[in-house]
Amino acid sequence: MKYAYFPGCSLKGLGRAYEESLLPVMEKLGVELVELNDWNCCGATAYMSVDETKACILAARNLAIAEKTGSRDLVTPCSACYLVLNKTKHYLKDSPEIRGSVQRALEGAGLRYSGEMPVRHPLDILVHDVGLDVIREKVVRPLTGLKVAPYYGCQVVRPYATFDDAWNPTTMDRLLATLGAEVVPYPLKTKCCGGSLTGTLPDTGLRLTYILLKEAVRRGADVIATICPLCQFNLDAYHDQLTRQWGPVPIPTVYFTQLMGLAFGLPESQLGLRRNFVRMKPLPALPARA
Amino acid sequence: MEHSPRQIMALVRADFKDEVLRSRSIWLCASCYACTVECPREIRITDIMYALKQRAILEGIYPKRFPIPILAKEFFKMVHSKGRITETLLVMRLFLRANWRAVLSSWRQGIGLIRTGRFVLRHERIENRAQLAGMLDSDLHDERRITPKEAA
Amino acid sequence: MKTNLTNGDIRIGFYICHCGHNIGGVVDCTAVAHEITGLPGVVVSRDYKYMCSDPGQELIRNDIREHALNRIVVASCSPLLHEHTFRNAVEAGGLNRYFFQMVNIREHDSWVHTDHAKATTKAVALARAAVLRVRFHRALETTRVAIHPDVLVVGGGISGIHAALTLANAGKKVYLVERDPSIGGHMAKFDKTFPTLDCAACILTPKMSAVRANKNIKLWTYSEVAKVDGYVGNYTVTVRRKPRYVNEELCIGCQECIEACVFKEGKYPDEFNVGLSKRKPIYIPFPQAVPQVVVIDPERCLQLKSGRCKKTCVEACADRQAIDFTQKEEMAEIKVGNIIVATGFKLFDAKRIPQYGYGLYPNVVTSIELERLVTSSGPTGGEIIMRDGRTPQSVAFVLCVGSRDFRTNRWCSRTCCMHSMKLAQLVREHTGADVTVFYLDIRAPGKGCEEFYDKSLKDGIQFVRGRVAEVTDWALTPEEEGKLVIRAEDTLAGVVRRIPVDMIVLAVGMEPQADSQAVRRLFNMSCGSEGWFLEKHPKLAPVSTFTDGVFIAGCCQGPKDIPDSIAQAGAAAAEAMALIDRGYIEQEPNTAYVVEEDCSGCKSCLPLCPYTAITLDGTTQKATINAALCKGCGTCVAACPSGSIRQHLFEDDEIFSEIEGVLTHA
Amino acid sequence: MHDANWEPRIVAFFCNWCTYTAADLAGVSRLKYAPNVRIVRLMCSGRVDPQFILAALAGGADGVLIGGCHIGDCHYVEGNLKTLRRFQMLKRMLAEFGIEDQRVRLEWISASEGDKVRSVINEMVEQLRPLGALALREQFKEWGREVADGQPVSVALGEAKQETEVAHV
Amino acid sequence: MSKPKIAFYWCAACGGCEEAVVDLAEDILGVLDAVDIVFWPVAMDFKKSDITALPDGALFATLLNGAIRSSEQEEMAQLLRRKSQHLIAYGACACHGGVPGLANQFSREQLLRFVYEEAPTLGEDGRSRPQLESEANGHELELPRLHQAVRALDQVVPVDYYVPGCPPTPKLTQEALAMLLSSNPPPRGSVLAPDTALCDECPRKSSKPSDLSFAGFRRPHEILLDPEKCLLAQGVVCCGPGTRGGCGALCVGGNMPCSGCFGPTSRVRDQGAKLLSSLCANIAAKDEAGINLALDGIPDPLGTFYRYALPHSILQRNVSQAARAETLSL
Repeated sequence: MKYAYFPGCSLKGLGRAYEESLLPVMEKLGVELVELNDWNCCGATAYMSVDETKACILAARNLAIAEKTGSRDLVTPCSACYLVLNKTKHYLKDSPEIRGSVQRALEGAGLRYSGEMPVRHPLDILVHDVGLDVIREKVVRPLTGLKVAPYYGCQVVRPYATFDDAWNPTTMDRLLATLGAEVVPYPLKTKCCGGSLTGTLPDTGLRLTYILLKEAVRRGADVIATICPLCQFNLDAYHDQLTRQWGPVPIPTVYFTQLMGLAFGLPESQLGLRRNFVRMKPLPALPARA
Repeated sequence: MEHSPRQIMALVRADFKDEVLRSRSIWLCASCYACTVECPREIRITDIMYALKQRAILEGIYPKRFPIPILAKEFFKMVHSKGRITETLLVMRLFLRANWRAVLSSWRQGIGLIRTGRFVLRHERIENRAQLAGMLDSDLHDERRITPKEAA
Repeated sequence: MKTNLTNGDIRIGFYICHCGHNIGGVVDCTAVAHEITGLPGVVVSRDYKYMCSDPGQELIRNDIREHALNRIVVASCSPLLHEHTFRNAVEAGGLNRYFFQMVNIREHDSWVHTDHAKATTKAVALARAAVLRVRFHRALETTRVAIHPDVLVVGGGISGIHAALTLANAGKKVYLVERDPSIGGHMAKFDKTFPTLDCAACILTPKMSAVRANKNIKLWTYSEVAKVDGYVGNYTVTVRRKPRYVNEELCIGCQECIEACVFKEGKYPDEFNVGLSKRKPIYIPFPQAVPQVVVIDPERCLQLKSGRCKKTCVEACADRQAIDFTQKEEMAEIKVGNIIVATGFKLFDAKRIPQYGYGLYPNVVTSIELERLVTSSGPTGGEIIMRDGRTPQSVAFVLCVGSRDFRTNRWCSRTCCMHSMKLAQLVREHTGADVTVFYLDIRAPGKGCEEFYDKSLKDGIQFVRGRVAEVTDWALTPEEEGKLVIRAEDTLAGVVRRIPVDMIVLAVGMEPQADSQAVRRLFNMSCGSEGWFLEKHPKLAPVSTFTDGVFIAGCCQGPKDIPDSIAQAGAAAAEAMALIDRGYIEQEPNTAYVVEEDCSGCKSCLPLCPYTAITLDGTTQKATINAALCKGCGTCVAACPSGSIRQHLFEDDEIFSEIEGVLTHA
Repeated sequence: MHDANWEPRIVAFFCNWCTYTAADLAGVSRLKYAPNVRIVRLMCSGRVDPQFILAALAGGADGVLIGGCHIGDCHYVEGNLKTLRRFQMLKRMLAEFGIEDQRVRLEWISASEGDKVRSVINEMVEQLRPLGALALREQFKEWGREVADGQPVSVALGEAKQETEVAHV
Repeated sequence: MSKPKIAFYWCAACGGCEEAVVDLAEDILGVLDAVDIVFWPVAMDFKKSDITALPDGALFATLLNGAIRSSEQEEMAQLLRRKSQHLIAYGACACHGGVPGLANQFSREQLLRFVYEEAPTLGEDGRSRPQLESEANGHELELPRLHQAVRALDQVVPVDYYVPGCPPTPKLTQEALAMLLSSNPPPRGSVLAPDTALCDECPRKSSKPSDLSFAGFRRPHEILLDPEKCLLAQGVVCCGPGTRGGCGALCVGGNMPCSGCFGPTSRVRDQGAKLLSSLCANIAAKDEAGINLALDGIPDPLGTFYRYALPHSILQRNVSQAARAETLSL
C-alpha cells in the first residue's frame, strides 16, 4: 500500500512529533508514504482570509504535484491541510470562475490537475484500508488501564464528513480500543480548540481550550488523543496560563500515532513524546498475567 | 465581539458595509464550520465570513493593530516569499507588528519550545519559489482590485 | 370515411380572453383575434375581458344564435380549469357541447413567457391549431356510469371516523378499513386538545362508539387494502384481513384472557404507549379501544410461535370460546363507488437529529411520549416523571424538530407550536416545573389560538426565540451538573445561552406515512414532491384527487390540526355523497371504438388494454371495445396497425390538424 | 444557413394527467421558460402515434418533446410503458432517417414537477439551437421542384392525396 | 367500334409486374378480346413515337409500373398521363415507391460516390462517374439525369387508380381491368384491393394468441418456421397486420412472413410508423435495457418497416444535414 504524503508546515515545525510518530507506525504496518517533492504551504485557515482564488491556486499546486506521482490517494495528517485541500477540490468542481484561474496558473507552471485524486486522512487509511485486525496483530504492549479521551477537532469532520460521522465520529475511538486503551466517552470530541485565537485573542481562545481540558479531566481521562498539530499545541502549551486563570487541568495531550507507537512497543524517544510541554506519565503497569 | 454572526448577516443584507468590515466579529471566526453544518437553510456562513475578511483586507479598512488580520497578512507574505510557514518566526513577526508586549508575556512558551527542540529560527523554504510566485501572480485578481468574489 | 368538410358547413366562433391582465398583459389579444379571422370557416372572432364570466358566456350563446355558429373555440386558461364551463355555455347555446375546443394561452403562454411578441405569435399558432382541429369535431354524448352507493373509507383516525359517520348518518353503507387493531389514530393518544383543553378521549370515544354502534358502518380493523380495480362508481377493492386469533363477535373485551396469559406481566413494548410501557402477547390496544376486542401478537405468542403453550387464555375464556388460534389471513372483496383515503401521517424520527440526544439521553422525550405520560390512562397514570422516577423541576420544549429544515423536512408541520404550548401548560399544572419553549416563530393562527399563547405566557412559561443547537450532558458550571444542558442562541437577547433542564421534550413534526408511495399507487393518485397526496387543486378542490371517485382527507394531504381534519373529512363525505345521490357520473366521451368493417382481427390490440376493455368477438373474429370499461387512454388507437380503432375527442384527423395548425403559422 | 433570429420550434405531446398538469403548475407558479414549445394535449403518452412525431417533423418542427408520467404513475396503469417501448425503436429509425438524436426527446414529468417542465424545455431549446433548423416543410418544397409539376409538399398532411383533382381530359 | 387502347410501361422496375401480366396465361386472350394493347415495350418492339403520335387521351388506360427515378422516366410518365384517360399505378413501385424506394435512405451524392467511386469491386482506374453528356467514337451520348430521390407515380403525375402488390396477383390484375371496363368504376384515386389488413384472410389467423408479447424478434432464416402457426407468434416480424389484404397470403403460404408489399390501409398515413407502433407496444420488457435487447432482433428497422413504402412515408427520404445541403443542381 503506497500513498502520496503531504506533511504540511506544522508537521515540520511545532507538530514535529506527529510526523515523528506517524512514519514509524505506518512503516510497522507496511504502509509506504512518499512525501511530495517541493510541496508548498496549503494556506491553512489564514491565507483564505486574504484572497480566495490565490488560496485555491496555492493548494492546487500541491494537488497537481501529488497527481504527477501517479499514486492513488494523497494522505495529509494535519486537519487544516486536510480541510483546505478538500475545500479546494470542491471549489474547483463547483466554481467555473476559480477553476479557470487555477487552470491558467497551473498551465503557466507546466502542471495539470484533473480533480480525481482523493485527499484522505491517516485515520481513514488506518481503519479502512489497513484494518483494525492488522493493527491488533501489531500491538505488542496493549495500553490496558490507560483512559484516553478521543479528541478529533473540528476541521477533519466539518464541513466534509467524508470518512466519518460529522456529529459523533468513531474511527479513532475504535482504533484506540484496538490498542487496548479504555476510551472515555467524550461529548466534546468535535468542539473547536480555539485554533489560532489562542495566539491572537488569548482570553477568547484559551477559554475554549480550558473547557476541553477540564471536561477530559472530569471524565477521568489520563490523556487526550488528538489528530491535529494546532489542537495539540493549544491543549499542551498554555497550562500555566489556564491554571492561573481558571484552575489546574493536569492532563497531557498526545497524537494518536504516539499512542499507537507505544502499543507497537516502539521506543519513546522515537515517538517524539519528549516534545510535549506536559509529559505523559509512564504507562500503567500491565496486569500480572498479561 | 460587537456583533453576533446573525447580526453580521443582517447588517450585510442591510448594506451596512463599513459597520461590518470595521467590526472585529468577522475576524473571530476560527472556520470550524459548526455553523455551516447546522444551518437549516444550508447557508455557507463560514465562506461568507471569509469573503468579508477578504473584502476588509482588500479595502484596507480592517481594525488597525488587531492581531488576526495582521496574522493573516503576515502569513500571506511569508507563503509568497518562502513557499512554507515557519510557525515560530510567524508568531515573532505577529507579536512585533501587533503588540510587542506579548513577546514578553509568552516567554514561557518560548522556553518550552527551546526545551522541546521545536524553536526554529531558520525559514522553511521550497526550491521552486519562482514557480509558486509566478502561479500566484498569474491570478487575474490583481486588475479587478475593487470587485473580489462577492460573498457566496 | 372522412367527414366531407367543405367549408360551407363549418361556421366557427373564435373567442380570446384577456383574463384581466393575466393574458392581456402579455398576449396582444386583439391582434390574435384579427389574425384568426382570416382562417377558413371562422365567422366570428372576438377578444373579451373575462370569457368565463356570465357576460362572456352570454356572448357565446348569442353569437351561436345570431351567426348560426356550429363550432366554438375559446382561447383562455387551462382546459383542466374551465373546459366544463365553456362546454355548458356551448350547450346552452343549442350546440352539442363537444363542438368546442379550448386553447391554453394563460398557464402555457402568458404566465410563462416574458417576450410579448413571441407570446402573441405562440397564441396565434395555438389558436390556429384549435380552429383547424374543431372542424373535425363530431357531436358526442357523455356516457353515464352508475355509481355504486357504498363507500370505502381507508384509515380509522379522526378524519376517517368523521367521514364514515357523516356518510353512515346519511344512510350510506360504509366500509371503514383500519390497519391497527383499533380505530382512533393519533388523537386517541392525546390527553387534552388545544386550544380548548378539552379531553381528547371525551370528544373522541363517543364518536368511536358511534362508529361501532352504527349499522351502516362495516368496521374492519387490523386490515389493509391490498388491491383496487375498476373506476369511479365501480371499484372492486380487495381487503387483506389480518388474523386477530380472537373472534370479534364473541369477545366482549372482559380481558380475563390477558390476566390468565402465561406471561405474568408485560414484556413487549406497547405500541399505543409508544414504548413507554410493556404489554403481553395478548393485549387490548387501549382501554377505550373500538372494537373492544383483544388481539394476539403472532410474533410474540408462544402458542403461535412454537405451538407449545398451556393456553391458559383459552381456559380463561371458557364460556365464550372467543380465542381461535386457527384463524387465517383472509382476502375480502367489496364493491364500492367512492373511496375516501384518510391514512394520516407519521411523526418525524427524532433520532435523525443526533444533536438533540434523543435515544442517547433518557430524559429527552418526544411530544407524543409526553402526551402518554400526562394522560391519566397512560403508563404513569398522568404523573410526569423522568426515567429515574423523579419529577422534573425544569422542562424544555424544542420546537420545529425536523421541520422547517432543508436537511430534513422543508415544510412547517403547523400543529407543533400549539401542541407544545398545550403540553407546556399541562406540565406547569401537573408539576409546577419551570418550562422553557425554544421556538423560531410561534404559529398560532386558529380561532382561540393566540389567546392560548397569551395564556401560556401568563402561566409563566418562558419563550426563548432561537433554534436549539445542541443538547449535552457536559456541565460548565456546578448548577449544570447532572442536568441536560441546552445550548441555543437567544436571538432576541442576542447571546448564546446555556440552559440546564431536567427533561427535554422534542416537538417532532409531521411526515407522510412510510408507505405513502405504495398507497398512492393503489388508488392511482399522485404525490407532491414531499410525499403528501396531491389534491386536484390546492385551493378549489383540496379533498378531491385527479382520479374521480377517490377523495383524500386529513393529514395524508398535508399537516393540519384536528378542526381542519374534521372539516376535510366532512367535505370529502359531502363530495362522495354528491356522486352517490346523483347516482351516475358523466364520463368524458373519449373512449376508443373499433370500426368493424375495417378491423382484420389481427389481435395486436388485445394485450394492450390494462382494463381488458378490448375483446375478440367470437362470431365476427374482430376486436370490439366495451365502452364502459374503456378509460380513453388511446394506447390501442395509436397501436392499431390498420388504423381501424379510433378515439372520440382525439381522432387522428383532429390531432394531425392540430399539428399542422401549430406549425403552419410563422 | 438560416436567418439570424431563427428560433427552434418544438411540438410537445403532453399527457393530460401528469405533464400537462405539470405545465399548468409551471404556469400557476409563474416560472419562465422559452416560448418555442407548442403543447398538444393527449389523454396519455400511449396515445402518441409515431405518425404524429413524423408529421410534426415533416410539418416544419425542429424538435418533438413527448411528456408522460413516470413509469408506475400512469393514470392508465402502463400507457407510458408502451410509449417507452415505441420510443426506443423510433429513436433508432430516426437515426437512419438522418435526424439528430436530440431532436426527439421523451421525458417523464409528474404532476408536481412544474419546474422540470421549465428546465427540460429550456434545455431542449438550447440543444436544438446549434443543430439549426430542420425546416422540412421548405425542404420538401425545394426537393419537389426537381419534378416538373411535382406534387405540393409531402404526402404527410394528407390533403395532397385526397384533393388531387384529376387533370382529366 | 374499335376496342379501347391500353398501354403498359415500366419505369424503375424489375419487370416482375410485366411478368404478372404474362402470368394471366391463357386469360390474356380474354383481355385481348376486350382491349387493344398499343404499347408494351418490354413485350414487343413499340417505340415512344407510337405514343407521341396519338392525340391526347387516346389511350383508354395505361398500366404504368415501376417508380420514377430518372428524368426519362418522369418524361414518359408525363407523356402517358397526357395520352391516357386512366393512368393506373400498377404494382408496389408505382403505388408506393417499392423496393427501389429504399434508395431514399441515402442522398444522391452518397449513392453516386459509393457506386462509382468507393465500391470495393471497382478497380483502381474504374473510379469515374457517367456524365449526362459525353462523346464516344464520334457520337453525342446523352444520359437521363438521376433524380435526387425515388418517387412513387402519384408524386410525379396525378394517378387514377392503384393496383398494389409486388407483383400484383393475376386475379387482382383481372379484377382491375374488368372494373376499368365496367360501367361504374370506383371513385378516382382508390386502391383496387381490399381496405382491411392481410390477417383478415390469413390462414394462420386463429393460431395467433390474444395475449402475444414479444420477448425478442428473430429473422426467418434464424429459426425453423412452423408452417401452421402465426409467424408473429413465432417471434418473426410479419407486416400482415399493417398491410392490405388481397394477395391471398401468398408469402405466408410459402412459409415466409408478409413484408408489406400491398402497402397500408387507406386510414394509415405512414405504414412504417404504424407497424413500429403496434409491434413495439407489445414488447414484453418493461425497462429500457430489456427493450433495447429485444429491438436488437430487428437490425434494420427502416428496411423492415418501409420495405415498399419509403417514398410514401411522411419523411419520404434521408433528411440528414448532408442530404439537405446537397443542392439540386448536382
